[in-house]
Amino acid sequence: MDGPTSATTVSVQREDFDLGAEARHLTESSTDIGALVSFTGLVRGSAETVRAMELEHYPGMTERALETIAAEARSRWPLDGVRIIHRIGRLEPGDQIVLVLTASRHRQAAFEAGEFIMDYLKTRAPFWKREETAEGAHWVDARETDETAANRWDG
Amino acid sequence: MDGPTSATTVSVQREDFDLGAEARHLTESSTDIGALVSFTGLVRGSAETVRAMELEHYPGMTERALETIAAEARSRWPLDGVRIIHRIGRLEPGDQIVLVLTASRHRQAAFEAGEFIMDYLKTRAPFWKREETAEGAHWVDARETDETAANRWDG
Amino acid sequence: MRILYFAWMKERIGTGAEEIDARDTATAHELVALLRARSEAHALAFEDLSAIRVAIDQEMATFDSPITGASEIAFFPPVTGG
Amino acid sequence: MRILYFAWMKERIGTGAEEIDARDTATAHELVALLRARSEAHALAFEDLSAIRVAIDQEMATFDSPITGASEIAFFPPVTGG
Repeated sequence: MDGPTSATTVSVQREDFDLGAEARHLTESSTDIGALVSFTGLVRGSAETVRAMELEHYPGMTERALETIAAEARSRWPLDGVRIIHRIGRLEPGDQIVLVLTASRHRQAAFEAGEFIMDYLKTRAPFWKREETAEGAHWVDARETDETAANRWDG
Repeated sequence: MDGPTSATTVSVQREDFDLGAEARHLTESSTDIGALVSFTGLVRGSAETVRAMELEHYPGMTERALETIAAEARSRWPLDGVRIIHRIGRLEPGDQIVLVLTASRHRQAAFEAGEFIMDYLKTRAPFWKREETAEGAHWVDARETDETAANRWDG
Repeated sequence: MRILYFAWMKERIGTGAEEIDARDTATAHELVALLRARSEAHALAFEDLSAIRVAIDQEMATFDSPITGASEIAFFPPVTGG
Repeated sequence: MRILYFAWMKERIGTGAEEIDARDTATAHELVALLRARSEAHALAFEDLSAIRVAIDQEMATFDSPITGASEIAFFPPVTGG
């Protein structure tokens, strides 16, 4: 055991998260971490475009999928800690949706692992967005570009 | 003008910084930012290895160099905000050294711009580290790998 | 066997979960044929399989994947989280 | 012309800044020759130019860069921030 920083922690929650507190928690117990990369996803929109969104997920599978993605990242890069938080429920423009934190001795590992986790999360974790616009609500279509982004990590 | 979020802000300071507060500041004035990437560099070491380090810089040129790097990143990727903080003076293991925040509509742009800024900062911004170990103090040598990392963005 | 639906699959079928006896179905594809026959809503929801993903016991799978012994099969559109 | 030294260049030369009359020097390389002649410490500090970087008026440059009209030239080892 190398203590809490070597852990992978995954949360699916309605509550908001605190980037600063999560970052401190991941790095405070070790002085071997030289690089910490965070990705925060935010709801884009306005009264004229997307007023709000509802995030649905597949309880049970979601947590498993996120843990599998984190484990895959750890097998590819030397990571000292991984933290993933994904929110569900109703979110409004400017709200935080997702947080991915990757800690490593090496900055390139932290950057690449963070990008990898986001690319895989976008295409493999069972979440679905329903957007509310002035014209009504609709399920968001998956994007080809996300599939392309995930595929570049293959082979 | 698209407001404060479109700004590039660069600081060279002795004081510590607050990732959470800096992230909020960069994203709070716009609901068009979908992605925020942060890089935090931390001092690695221990009583047996590096006990502390002293960061020297070239006042005047440092700020210019960081602004040039940020401008170069903004010319390459669609960014809604860039924040760079680099500390100087005496730092101990676990201390934060550098923060780079990149905000964008697109996550790949935010990731790549953050990595680019760090690669360029490592090889082009006039900072020098002096490490204190049990054997005495010595100036840190530049690393070939940092030069290689910076060169991959060329051409 | 427990069948789950998410997002617009759930809306179109009108329920998020149903129990079904699928002892003689070998693959997810065969299960779809069985489900399509249950109601007009099912037939409509399963009209275009290229727009649907399947998970077997909470693991992403394909329509050719064997489902023998599985206890939970989920159908949903391509994911859009993050 | 103002000359600045940083990191071990400053330590070896014994000062971080000095004024020098370099009206007849055209390039950073020629300036180095002038500086080497100032003292043993200068000669030692400038021994291996491959270990030294130069900035002209706060912009990274090379030893072949012209320095005519420049007001501040800095010498330092390769940078190690971040």
